Amino acid sequence: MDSALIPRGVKRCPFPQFILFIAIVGAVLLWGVYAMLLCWFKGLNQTNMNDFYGFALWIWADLAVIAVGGGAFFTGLLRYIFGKDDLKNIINYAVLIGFICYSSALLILAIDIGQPLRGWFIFWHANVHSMLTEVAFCLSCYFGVLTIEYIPLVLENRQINKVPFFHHLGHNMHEIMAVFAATGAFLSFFHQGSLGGVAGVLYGRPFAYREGLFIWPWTFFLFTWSAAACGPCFTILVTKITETVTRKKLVKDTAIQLLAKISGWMILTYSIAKTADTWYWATVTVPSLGQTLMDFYSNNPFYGIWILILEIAICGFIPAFILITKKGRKNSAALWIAVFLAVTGVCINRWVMVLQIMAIPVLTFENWVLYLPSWQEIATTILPLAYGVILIAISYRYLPVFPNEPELNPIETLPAEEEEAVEPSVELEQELKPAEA
Amino acid sequence: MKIDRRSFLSFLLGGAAGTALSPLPWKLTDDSSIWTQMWPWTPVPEDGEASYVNSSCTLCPGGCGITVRKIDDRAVKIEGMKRHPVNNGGLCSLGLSGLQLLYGPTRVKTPLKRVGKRGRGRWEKISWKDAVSEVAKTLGDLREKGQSHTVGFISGSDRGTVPRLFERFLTVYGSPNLIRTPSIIDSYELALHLMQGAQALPGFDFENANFILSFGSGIVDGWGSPVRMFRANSAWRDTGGKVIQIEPRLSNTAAKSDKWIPINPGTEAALALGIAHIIIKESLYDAEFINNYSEGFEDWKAFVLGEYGPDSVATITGIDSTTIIALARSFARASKPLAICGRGQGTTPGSLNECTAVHALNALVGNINKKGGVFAVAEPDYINWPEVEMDATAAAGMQKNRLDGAGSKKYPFSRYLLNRLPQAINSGKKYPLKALFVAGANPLYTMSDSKAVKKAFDKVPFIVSFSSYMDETAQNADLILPNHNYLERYEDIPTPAGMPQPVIGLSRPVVEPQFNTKHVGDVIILLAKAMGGTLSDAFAWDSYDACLKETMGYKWQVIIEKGFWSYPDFVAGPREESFDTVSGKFEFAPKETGSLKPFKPVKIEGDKTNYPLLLMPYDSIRLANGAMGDPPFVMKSVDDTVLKGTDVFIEINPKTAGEHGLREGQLAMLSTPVGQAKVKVHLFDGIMPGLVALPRGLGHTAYDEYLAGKGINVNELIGPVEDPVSGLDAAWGVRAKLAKA
Amino acid sequence: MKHKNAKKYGMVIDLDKCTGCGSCMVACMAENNVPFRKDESNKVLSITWLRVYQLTNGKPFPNTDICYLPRPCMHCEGQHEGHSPCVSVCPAVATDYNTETGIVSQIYTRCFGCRYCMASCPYHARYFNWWDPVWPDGMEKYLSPNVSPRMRGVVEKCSFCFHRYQLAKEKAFKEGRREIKEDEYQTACTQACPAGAITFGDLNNPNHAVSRMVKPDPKHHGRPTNPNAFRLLERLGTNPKVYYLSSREWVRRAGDNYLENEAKYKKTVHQG
Amino acid sequence: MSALDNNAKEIAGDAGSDGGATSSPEINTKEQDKGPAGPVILFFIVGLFASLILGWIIFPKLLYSKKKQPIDFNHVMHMAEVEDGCESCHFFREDGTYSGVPKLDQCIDCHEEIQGDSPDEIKFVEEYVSKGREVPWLVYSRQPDCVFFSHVAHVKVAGMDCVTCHGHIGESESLKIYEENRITGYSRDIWGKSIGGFKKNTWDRMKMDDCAECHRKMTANIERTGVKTPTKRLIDHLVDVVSPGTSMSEKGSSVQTERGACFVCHK
Repeated sequence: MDSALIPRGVKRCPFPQFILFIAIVGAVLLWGVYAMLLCWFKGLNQTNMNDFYGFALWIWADLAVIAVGGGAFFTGLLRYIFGKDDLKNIINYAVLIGFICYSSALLILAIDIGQPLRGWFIFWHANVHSMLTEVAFCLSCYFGVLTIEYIPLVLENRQINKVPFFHHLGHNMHEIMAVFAATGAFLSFFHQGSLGGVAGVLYGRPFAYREGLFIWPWTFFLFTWSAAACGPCFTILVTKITETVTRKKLVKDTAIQLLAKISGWMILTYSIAKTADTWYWATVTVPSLGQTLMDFYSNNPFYGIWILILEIAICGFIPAFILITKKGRKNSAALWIAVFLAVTGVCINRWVMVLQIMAIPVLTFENWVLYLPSWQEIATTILPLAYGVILIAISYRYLPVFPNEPELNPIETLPAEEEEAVEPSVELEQELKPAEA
Repeated sequence: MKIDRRSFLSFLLGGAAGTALSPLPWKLTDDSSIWTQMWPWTPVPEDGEASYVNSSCTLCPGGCGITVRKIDDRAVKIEGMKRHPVNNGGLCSLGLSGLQLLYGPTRVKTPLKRVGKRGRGRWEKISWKDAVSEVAKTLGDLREKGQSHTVGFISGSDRGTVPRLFERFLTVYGSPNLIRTPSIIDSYELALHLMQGAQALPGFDFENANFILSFGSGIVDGWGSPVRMFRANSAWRDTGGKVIQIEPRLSNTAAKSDKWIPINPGTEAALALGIAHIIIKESLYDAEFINNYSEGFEDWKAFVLGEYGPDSVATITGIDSTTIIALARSFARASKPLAICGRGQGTTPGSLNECTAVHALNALVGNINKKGGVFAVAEPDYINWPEVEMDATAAAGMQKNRLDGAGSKKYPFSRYLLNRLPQAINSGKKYPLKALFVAGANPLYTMSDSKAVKKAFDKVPFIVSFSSYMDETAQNADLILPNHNYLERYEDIPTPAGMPQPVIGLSRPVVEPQFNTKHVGDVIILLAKAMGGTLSDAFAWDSYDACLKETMGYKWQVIIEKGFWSYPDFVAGPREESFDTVSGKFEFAPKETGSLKPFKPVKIEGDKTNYPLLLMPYDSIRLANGAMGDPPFVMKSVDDTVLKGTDVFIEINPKTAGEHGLREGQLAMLSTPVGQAKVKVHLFDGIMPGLVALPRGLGHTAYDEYLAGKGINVNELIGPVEDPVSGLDAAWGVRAKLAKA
Repeated sequence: MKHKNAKKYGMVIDLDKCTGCGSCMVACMAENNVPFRKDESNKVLSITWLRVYQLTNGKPFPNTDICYLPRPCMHCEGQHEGHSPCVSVCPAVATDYNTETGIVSQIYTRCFGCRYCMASCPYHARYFNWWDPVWPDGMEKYLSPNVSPRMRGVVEKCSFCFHRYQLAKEKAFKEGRREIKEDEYQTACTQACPAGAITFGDLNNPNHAVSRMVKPDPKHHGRPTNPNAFRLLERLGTNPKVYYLSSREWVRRAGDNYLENEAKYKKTVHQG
Repeated sequence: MSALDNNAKEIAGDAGSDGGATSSPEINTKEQDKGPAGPVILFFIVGLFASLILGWIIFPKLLYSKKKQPIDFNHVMHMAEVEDGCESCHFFREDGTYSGVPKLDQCIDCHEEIQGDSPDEIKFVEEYVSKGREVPWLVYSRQPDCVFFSHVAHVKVAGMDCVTCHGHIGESESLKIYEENRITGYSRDIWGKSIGGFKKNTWDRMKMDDCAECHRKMTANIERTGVKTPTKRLIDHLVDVVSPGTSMSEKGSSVQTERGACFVCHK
């Protein structure tokens, strides 16, 4: 049915099966859209947020998707700026994942604000002192960059590419992609950092306030660093999942291994930095404010010290050690575990830097307040997930996301005569297909 | 021309460019955000000219002066009146939220007549004319049958022109059954009557006292005139005055006091006598007063010295003897000591023995009718209406005994015994109550043992409520004749509770009546006129306003300008003239009361084996528990350790809770011999082990959704206990048990 | 920057006098058109610009003690003027620090509801309008035209009754004065407090009661030198303009976090 | 997705060099461009103009509804009758607040009886005065609820005249049609008659930016510390446009914007 749209040289499931899959995920998506509309029309009373939890699940989801979406900028940086050519085989997918993550983040932000129709005030009436302003600007700009990076891939769709204008547009965009990658990396550095700053500047909240060590807020660097470290892990994770679902090898091991190795070292250095930061905070900052480390990790049923150990030791050092050793990252199971732990780690980090801050009482006469998201919050948080799956499915089906795929999955039989009709440009297309052309 | 895809695309591009260059998208974006700033469903208060009207608050007997800010004809804020003798600018949360009552959804907007079964909440609107003639007809029929005495009237007050109109009406009509709602004032009036021979109100010169010995009185919990008490309490902070608070629970007053002495509940009288014991033994008393102005001191002395040694008192009260001795000494040695009683807000009259014992302490230090002491404040005598002429029916009716037994042989000194009314009706021993009028009171909520009260009300065939609001009593009435709200009507407010010098406040219309309501005074006058005869003659005024103006006479001009009338040259009479007893002196041991009998604690309901705990109601200034319920703002100020959702919390000592296996926030079933209720547990270190405290003021079934259905009305769990001397309700608690729910 | 005649309005609350009666809360709600809902017992969803907290010393019976602490917005000055925790974080300049009065404002129509300011405020003085404000039919009549009712989806907080300052200014202007007298501008809670526990005025004026009561030390960001005075979370460096007085040591200590066995005012280090 | 994919006839992996491979599409493009170039541009222009007309002419007509005042009013005639100019009717109250549009009370002195025979006058007396109903005037300059505007500060302290903001309404003989924004409910006079937001006179618009514009000028006049060169002024202006509030020229009381603090004009 849709064979004309499917890239050459690859095999895709039958259309009805595809539609069924999209329909199922689409139902989840619609559930999310319904919750979103509820939030827009009835207001944020649909959530379980409250005056203690002004920031909650959504802001966490925002921070988390941007952190794991950091794979796009970091892979781009490595590929285009540092010239790691092996990564050309995964860069398309990294960009796609980044695009999904950032568009999701923007969507969640649009739901999260109490007055969506005034959302543009953040640009028009911008307060240059606010970290959130920086986030909004960089986020939107980088989303623009990701869109520009994603467009050439879309233009490579077999039918679109037939239109000469698009063909050339795509080609020329490829030519200048390094510029965008550099811009993206620069923007990413700032907004990942300013997202860290969002928490780090809260000097009224001792848990968030991470000062000392050269510069303030230190979370600025930690966030950028952790996104650069764990983002590629998410790219690997999603690639692995995609490979499992499609039962195909889609990306060459060289790319994965390289990315994993770089990630490993990044995670290791990050974990050391994070430990140092935590140490400084726990021994200098916190006591100066009359509190001890354990004040933040006890007297409540949820946020125990285990969360700190889980975040830094289990989801920091362990994946780092797996990924920096050749043996570790070559072992498929170990790689799986490592990237999973790394992604979990960064998500936990974002979780505590949003929700634990809110949970902890600063006034001595207030109590810990715990929070459970409402179904509307959960649905709207799953919404981007469903949207991401759909976009990946469509992109995978119709776009040459994985340049190695035909090579890694040669097709034995050559039936199907109807393709004859579109002869003249076939070869050209094939030649142009890889994004690195 | 063929329009192909490219042309169409080109058209779209041009359109996009043009749109971007036109104001349309930008103006729409701007306007849509402005729309959110002006959502039509968010009200915009209309601006206008600001003005201020002085009036008096009548939401409690405190009598604060208020200044209402108005914008054009809307009242927008109530503030305390500056330089008012009671509150000087301050105001309590209830008074501050009065506009929520004025404009609130609980107002009864027009006269209503019950349709269907009583209490079902189905009403039909009727005209004032029909309403008045219906009441007149019912009353006329009863009177014709010679049953005028079967008409009762429950009023929130018996002072001032409006209650006096009720009294006048009943007198000419022929019923002795005017009943005032009870409070500690009843006990104090009795004490003053018996010990000083005075028919007067108790007045306390807190402003000049510097050592307050409070037997559980909620000085900052709403006792007396609340705002005045707050001010006095703050003044003591500045001047070094001391407050000693004696009660089993760490109330706000206890927390604010200089010393909190927990005491076994219900043993306050013993402590007072124990203190007297030390003072007498150590000759710390005011000999001048005792010798010249008292009678029966020797008898009383013998009694106190004999029975109330510090050790035996320590056993009774649980306070160790050294504390008692120290307390007695510091009280007697203070330059201006003052002892007061009445638990919490003084909601219940309590034991008369206790009141006289505390009053005797004041006498012991010569603190009667003296600066910084207790005064017997005579009613301001501004109401001088022509004598009524009673016809034979009226005279016959007035000869009948009161249904509540006040003034009877058993309780000769008491004037009103509302707590005995349900029992009198339910037992049917005397005579039935055929019609009941309720004004300024909400007995179905405020009277203890709700079930019995409800049963009694069900037996009264005709109930008329004058309430401005749909309260519990109005809800169960047959006819509601809604009074103007207090901000829509004139009314005189004679001397607020506990004031040592007489003041008359004036409540006046701040805004036009918002609904089809009528001043209750006008309704009484109309009713009298409709009934004709002597009734009509006794109510010759055209209207209530005319009546009030005439009554106030020359004071009217001043009161209308200043908002209140005070007696600046008021001086309490010399001590020689203070006492109107047989002896002309202060009676330490009035024979009639048996106050020389050894102390016996009030026997509260329930046995210890089945009900191991003690339940005490407590009063909070954030919970109105009288005729008025909390308006939404005040409900908002109620802590989440008092009420959460619809669940009320009991306060319980962690130790006791541990014994019951109860944790913070857990649901539990609280049972008493009177009733049971589901409550939540709040662990509170400040309450004596073995005690459970429940706040008054919750558990309303009427009023609006902001108040109704939340928590438990403590009156459902506690019943009245008759004081053997006064017949007043002396219950301070009830035995209880607690089980996990 | 410093202005001539710049005021620094602040508040002193005497906790020895405060009885926890809640008048200030209600006066504030009535003055500022604060909405209310059917159930307000969930305090993390209940808009109370000024909230009265109950503090306990945690000791068992009979040594228990409680104290009430009214908490309006602290109008923090921060470590350099106007660097309050909330003002700098607002992405749309919906909250602002006024150097003429020292008041932290909140502009409801500018706010788009990101709630970053709420996350930044350690005092929980900021409230979000989770619901549309709804008054029962007829009750909107008492709404004051001097304060605009807030719509759903924006943050609100105590303004030190700034509209009263505006009205006082207007009156002064009409009478040909440029400055207002000290007693012309009072907050609603100050005025209503039956215990007279709240004092409000210009901290820059050394003769005003507020200054005399707490004796702020200008060298240390106005830290009180009266030993009975304290500010909430002093060591965070928020530099609040609301001071508290208490003669009880445990109450003063409850105002901030202290390490065990720590002396009262240890020199703290702040960076800003 | 494991089912047989029958389209996949091309063997992948034969991607060769890309040299010279783009020739054929380029030719295609050129051929296509030559033919329909004219109509394509025409369509662009049509689209452009259509949307411009829509945005500049039709949109404002749709956006605003026109409302007639309940009765007409002649300012000129009244100005001739009174002694104190505008303030005779639009006066300041004792407490310094501004009375705004007169209430019936002020009119009643003269209009107890019908004056003259204009139908509006007859309607005024019969419909409003004798019934004691206030006239529901539609106020052209009504600001939203969030705005606090102190007339007394501008008129009494700053000595401004009414015309600066309200224009020459005092010289009008009849009331113009009131145009109401259908979305916001505001009078059109706030945004200004020009849909593009352009203004010629100070009174043409009454948005916040217009307040700010004047305030900037006035502050500059009052607090001028030195004469600015045109370049400096230009730079300041540019800085101000690019990043509002960062210009160091005139600091206001707001820490964030360094202009006047928000609370000065908002409530």
